[in-house]
Amino acid sequence: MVSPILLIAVPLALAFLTPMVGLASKSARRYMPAIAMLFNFIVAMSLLPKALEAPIIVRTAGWAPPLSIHLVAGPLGLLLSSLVALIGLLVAIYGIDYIREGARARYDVLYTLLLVGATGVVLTGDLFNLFVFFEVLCISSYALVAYRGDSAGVEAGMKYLIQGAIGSSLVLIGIGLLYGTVGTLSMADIASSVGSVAGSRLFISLAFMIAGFGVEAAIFPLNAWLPDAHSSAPSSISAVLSGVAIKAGLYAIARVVYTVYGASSILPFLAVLGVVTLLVGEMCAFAQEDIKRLLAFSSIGQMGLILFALALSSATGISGAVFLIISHGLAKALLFLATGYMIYRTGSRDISSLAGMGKRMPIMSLCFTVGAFSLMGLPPFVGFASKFTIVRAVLGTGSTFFITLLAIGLIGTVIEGAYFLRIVQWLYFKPAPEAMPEQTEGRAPLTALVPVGLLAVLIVTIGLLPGIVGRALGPAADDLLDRAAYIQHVMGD
Amino acid sequence: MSAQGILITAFAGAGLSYALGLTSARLREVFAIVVSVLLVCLIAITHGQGAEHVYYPDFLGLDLVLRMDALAWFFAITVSMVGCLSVIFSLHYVRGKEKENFYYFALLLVNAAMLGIVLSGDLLSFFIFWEIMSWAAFLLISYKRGRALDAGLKYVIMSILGSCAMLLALLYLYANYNTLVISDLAQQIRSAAGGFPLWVMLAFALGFGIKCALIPLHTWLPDAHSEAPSPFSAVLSGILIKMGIYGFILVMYGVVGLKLLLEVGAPWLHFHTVLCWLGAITILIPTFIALLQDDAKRLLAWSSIGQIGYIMLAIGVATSLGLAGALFHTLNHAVFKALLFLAVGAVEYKTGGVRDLNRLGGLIRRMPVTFACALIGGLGLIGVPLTSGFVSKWLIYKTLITEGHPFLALAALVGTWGAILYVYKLLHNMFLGQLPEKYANLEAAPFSMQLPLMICGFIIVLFGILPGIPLSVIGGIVGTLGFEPVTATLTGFGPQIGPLNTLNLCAAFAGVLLVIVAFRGIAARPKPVSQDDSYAAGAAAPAGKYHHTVRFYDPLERMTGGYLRDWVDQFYLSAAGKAKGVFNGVRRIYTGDVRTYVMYIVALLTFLIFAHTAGWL
Amino acid sequence: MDRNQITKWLKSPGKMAHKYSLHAVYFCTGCGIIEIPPVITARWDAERFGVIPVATPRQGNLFMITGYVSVKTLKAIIRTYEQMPDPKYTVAFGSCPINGGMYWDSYNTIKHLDKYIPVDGWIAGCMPRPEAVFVGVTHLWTLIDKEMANGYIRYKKKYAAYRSNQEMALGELDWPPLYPIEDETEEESK
Amino acid sequence: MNFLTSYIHYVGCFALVLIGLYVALVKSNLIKVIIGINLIDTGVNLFLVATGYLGGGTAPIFSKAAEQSQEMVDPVPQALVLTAIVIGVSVLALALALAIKVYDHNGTLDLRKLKGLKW
Amino acid sequence: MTRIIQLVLSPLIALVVGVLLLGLSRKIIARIHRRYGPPIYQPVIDVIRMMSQRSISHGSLFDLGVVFALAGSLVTVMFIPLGGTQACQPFAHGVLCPLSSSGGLLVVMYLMLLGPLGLALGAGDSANPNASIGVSRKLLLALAYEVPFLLVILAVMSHYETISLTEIVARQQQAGWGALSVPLSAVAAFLILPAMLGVRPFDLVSAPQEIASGPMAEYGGRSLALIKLYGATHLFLVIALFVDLFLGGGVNLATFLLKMLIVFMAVEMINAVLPRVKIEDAIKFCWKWPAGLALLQMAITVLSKSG
Repeated sequence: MVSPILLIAVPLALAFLTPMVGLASKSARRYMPAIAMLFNFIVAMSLLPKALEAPIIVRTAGWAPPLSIHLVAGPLGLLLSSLVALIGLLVAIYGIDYIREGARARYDVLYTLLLVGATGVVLTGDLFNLFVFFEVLCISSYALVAYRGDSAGVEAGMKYLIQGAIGSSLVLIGIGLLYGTVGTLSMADIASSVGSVAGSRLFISLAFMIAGFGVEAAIFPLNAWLPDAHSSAPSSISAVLSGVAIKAGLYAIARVVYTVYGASSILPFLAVLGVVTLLVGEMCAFAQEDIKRLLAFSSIGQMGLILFALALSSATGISGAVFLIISHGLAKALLFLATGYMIYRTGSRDISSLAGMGKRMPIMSLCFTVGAFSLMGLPPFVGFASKFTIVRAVLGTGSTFFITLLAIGLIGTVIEGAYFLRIVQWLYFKPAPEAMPEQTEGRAPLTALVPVGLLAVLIVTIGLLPGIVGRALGPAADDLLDRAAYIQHVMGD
Repeated sequence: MSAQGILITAFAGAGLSYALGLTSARLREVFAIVVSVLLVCLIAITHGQGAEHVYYPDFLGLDLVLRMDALAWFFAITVSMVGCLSVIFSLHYVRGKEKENFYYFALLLVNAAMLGIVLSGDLLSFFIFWEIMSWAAFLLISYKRGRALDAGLKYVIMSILGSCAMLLALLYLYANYNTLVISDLAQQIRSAAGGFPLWVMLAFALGFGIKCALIPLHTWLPDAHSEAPSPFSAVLSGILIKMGIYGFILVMYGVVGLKLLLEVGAPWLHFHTVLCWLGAITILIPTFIALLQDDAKRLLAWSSIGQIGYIMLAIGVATSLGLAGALFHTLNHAVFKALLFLAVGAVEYKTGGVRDLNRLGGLIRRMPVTFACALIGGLGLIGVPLTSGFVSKWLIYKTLITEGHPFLALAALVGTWGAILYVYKLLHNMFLGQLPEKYANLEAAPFSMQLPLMICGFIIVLFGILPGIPLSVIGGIVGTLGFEPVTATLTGFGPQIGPLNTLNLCAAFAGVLLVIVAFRGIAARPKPVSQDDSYAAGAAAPAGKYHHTVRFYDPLERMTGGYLRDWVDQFYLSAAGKAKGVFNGVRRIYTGDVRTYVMYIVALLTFLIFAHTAGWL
Repeated sequence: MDRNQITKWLKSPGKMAHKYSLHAVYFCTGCGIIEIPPVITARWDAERFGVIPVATPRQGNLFMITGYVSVKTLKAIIRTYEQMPDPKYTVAFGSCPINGGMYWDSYNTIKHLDKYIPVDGWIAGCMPRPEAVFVGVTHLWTLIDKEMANGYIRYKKKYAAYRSNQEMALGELDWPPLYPIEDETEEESK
Repeated sequence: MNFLTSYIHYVGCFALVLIGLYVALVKSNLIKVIIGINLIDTGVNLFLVATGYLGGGTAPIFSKAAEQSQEMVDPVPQALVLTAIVIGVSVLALALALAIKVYDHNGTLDLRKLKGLKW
Repeated sequence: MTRIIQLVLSPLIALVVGVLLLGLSRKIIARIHRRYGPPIYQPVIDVIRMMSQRSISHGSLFDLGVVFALAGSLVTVMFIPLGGTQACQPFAHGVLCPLSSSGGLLVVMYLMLLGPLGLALGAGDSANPNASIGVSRKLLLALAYEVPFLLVILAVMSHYETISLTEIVARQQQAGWGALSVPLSAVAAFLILPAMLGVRPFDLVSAPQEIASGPMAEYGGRSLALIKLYGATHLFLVIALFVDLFLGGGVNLATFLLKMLIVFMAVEMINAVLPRVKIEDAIKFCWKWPAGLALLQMAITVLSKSG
């Protein structure tokens, strides 16, 4: 029986082993993240069926949950960690050849650490442990953003770090306040005792945590770092940041709000915040000329929609949110990866430099189009299934408040369609400029085509057969919604 | 052959044609034609079948259903037929141009998606196919680059907006009736008591109205139709916008049902009445705008909007004759608008992309077949007796007059007279008059371009003389949608519906024609003269352009041109410009100064705490 | 209408119709046109004889050249004449088309119109009064009756000669020959 | 006054946090902002320790003193703080490293001039 | 058998009466001008003369257009009741209207369009700018007078609640003339009669002095003869329609023709004395007075029906 702890332990070990491997063989070192993630993916997938029935609880040092630090590999956690591993794996493969400059050894270590952090966040059952993994994720992403050491990267990294550090501090204050109130750090334990303690202190701690995690989750006023960081980082990093890292922040918020506090009073506010985030993100994305910045703002928009769906507090809504996390993760990773080599090819991040790319890089362009269509929520791609689920959930609630919000939010989808289809037009229907310097190193190698192609295939496949993922969504939603069950599973009887 | 087989053939055909195109261009062309013809045959043999079956159980918890009934069959055969003709026409049209593979793939995909729409038995698969159609059409509209790109974007943005509205509406239905299968839905809605929410109908109307270019949702159409490649313009105008019509009929009569529909809306202003008046406006304004166009395809595009007005008017009036007229006119418009677009496409193809009505002329001498077919199409569009357009318009007028809507009938009739003007302008400026010297040696369009034209022309005349053939199908459909069935004889209608006998008319016309020709034969045969031998007050006619085309309806243009600008489009464009400004303004919140960002964090935190103390949260 | 008339109508309706339906193309070259308004209006009323002006040569059968013919207008006269459908009758009006009249020594006036197009009737005078026009018309009736108003046949038969005369006066003509000009040698061999 | 004296440790650490926030919000020198962040960090750490503090409690180590004492100080926050300090230090180190890089690239540490990425 | 006789008779009457009306028109105008005028059969002579001339051809459509125009107007005549009622039965069906059971007023309206359209197509093929301008004017004029004309027809159809022309005639003979029950429509229809007939003040389509007789500029010989016949039929058609709609048709052919004659005379009075208007003025006039009157009548009719 494999234990979920392997999902964290093995990559962590491999991460620190990487420099040593590098001593032996530099080329072998490049494969370490991929190996780690492959392992994670296999383990997560093998655990998933079991976790769908009941969460797998891992107790450290054999102590009972309230006292020990424990992992709760529930359906949601394992589903997300599989997603993390999958995207991590594909991006790692991509990164084998993509990363050409800078300190390669550190990239591999930091990259693995980032994913370990993300995996830890979704698997842990302990609030402080959540914070620790969160910091692992954050610190490695600060470093990765600035990894290239160029002006923009360093500036973005610096700004990201300042905001992130303040956010982390807020989280820590929140945890401290909560601990001071209930005297425990196990989420299940807190959850069981939160009901008895009411009042402002609890809420203020929640506010601190939302504000803190919100920075990483890119909620509306807190997301200023994101476009800078995503656009300045190497494309592979942008892909994981967008596909994985911000989702971890959102997961943390959801977990705290639903499981730990059961705070349903704040949900309408979160829904409004989500819609505002969606609109602001899409509006800003529309006005961009820099392709990566555009994708980054589009991520903000999608995060807003996910947050909105999470705030619905219905099983379908949360299924939709999780589904959108998956579909957005796949699509946005695909977009960033495809963009990476296009930028290498043209040496420019301007959208207009993509003219005629459909001819020069047909496979990349095709995959990009698939990803863009999926993000817009066009059938038969996976984005449609997820957005459809969300809309269905909203109308299922029958609440005028949510339906109005959704109607406003759908305007964001229209804007999204406008700018993505404009890019598709640039790719396919604008003639390539004459006398474009053909950069041979811009040709996408197999290590780039395989992950990109695989992502595209996944998007279409899941889009056509949403049942593949759909089975896991219900339990994942229950995992978040059903506090009593969660407490019961973790604490035992 | 089940609906499922048809769809598999259609979608697989699209994919395979792309794959085949990678190996051989010729193979792909043959294959594309085979698939399209096969589809027509497959659909034709399913005539009269009624079936409904689940083809995809449990898609996101919903069963996807395919359905074959009279209505679906009627639209499916129209779609496949026009699709097939446009594929045949495309053979020469796109040969040698770039991205042929993509072109065929997208064209077949659009056709397949449209088949999917009409064969869908539930609203979810309807929506899915609808979206596939929308984006595939977007790709094809953008195909010609240049201004086509803006046209494509305009189309797709409006289309997405419509889809969002539709999605809301159909999921509202799901939330309330817990099913999206059309037959179940109809059952449940009809048995449910109470009114039907207006906003659901409005949301559906927004979605369908955008697609079928109902004023004021029409602004994408003139751009898209004129900038798309001509065979696809035929598809766009012939059948793609008819999907909106299909949606209206399906939702209004197939789902909501006649009885309930008549109650939707305020007691003094019913939903269907509003639709009627919108239809009337949609007839009038675009018809007059079409008069003033100089681009052949733009003229036809505006005319398409005008004709959609007739169909909407007939649907909205909610009578059995009206619905029959709407369905028949849908078929007719598909055929003759496809014909006209293809004819313009043939001219465009031969003259190297000239669509400007002021630069053409005299092509009847070089392309007589194309002209003859275009003439038939034009006459059909006007609704001249002995063309199919006459019978459908007759039905519409008849129901409007007998139901007591003379003002609506006036709009429809005036629209017809407008149609005469723009059809004449189109035919005259392209085919009649003096042949420019540079086209003196133009060859006729290749046979693959003429064949679709001839088929369309034949259908128009056939259905014009024997309208009973399509009306027997349409009468049955009207019956299934909760109306009194329309009984037509082979050649028209009996006295209970109204006297109309097209065969008598045809015979009389033919007889008179024969007599006149015989009478004419008494005189000497005329002496053919060259086009330069024309009366010019004794001078020799100049060799350059001599006949009158530029600003053909100048007096009217001077009188009404000021009022006939597309205000709606201007409004949308200015709104889009404003929105762009707003978007640009919104992103200024990301100032680049990290301290502002920190302030945002603190502000949110403070707000949360403040809101809590204030008791909001 | 006496019996004679009816017989004539039955025998050759075309000829009779031509007689009583002379649709005139007035070629308003010179002062002669001044006399036309009285002819067609209330004072003399040419319409009672079926003579009305028409707008284009295509519709007429009577060609009236009302005054002197300059070299420049000759071109238009020839063109107009050729555009009229057969059978057609030409009436030259006034003395100028006959022999140049008062412009007999002008460098720019055509003296003998019948060298360029066939003329069936001449109305002398400078200017001929409306009565003279009616006399001319009745005279044309007689000519038509006797089948002597056959200028259009002459024009066809001797087109080569007319054409060469025209070219002599006007230089190269910028329209193609109305009738095929057959090679004389070919004609002889036939 | 009573509030202040009884909660002086909380007041103190929140004062630290606020000073840090003030610095981060107002000062335009990058190094000062980093110092501000560090102040926040320190404040938070203090706060955490303070939550577990009991007046008159002993160190949470099973020793003689502890056995004699009635109450032990809560050990958990202290463990947390240890971790938090480690994290804080690593963030600080990274921040300073980046600050050097920033200076290399821009020749300034003025945040007002550091607006290469915006909108 | 009577049906076949009717089928032959009806167009024949139209042709003969139409041609004579044309001649009469010339005579009347001449008399108003204080001229003697041509004989009343002058148009017949003209047609025979044109038939004996050899016309030119600019193309097959140039020739066929006029054939279609004439055929269209002759077929239209077959749909129009030319007098007769159930009471007085000159023919088996009661009225001289051979195709009354094959279509009603809607068909007539559409068939009336074949004439101008055929002529326009033929003229368009002649490549003559005068012809194109004439056609442009013709179509605009049609648009101008169709708006009031359609209003008139719709008002009549709404008033009698039928689209069958024979029924409208029958109802009038029972319950009084249309000119009395829908008076404003009748006035409007009379006002646009000159425009429909293309006579002064609306003869701008074939203005001979301006645009060389417009669409007919290139026509001569037999084609012109056919156009002449088409004009005659059209004249007959329009007047007959007016009589049928507002003057209760005719008890028999004779009264019908008498009524036609009276209407025709009235129109010719206008024709003889008025000058020509510009096309803009024609449009403005048609859309102002006749359309206004007809609209008023239609509103009254609709309100009285619903109220």
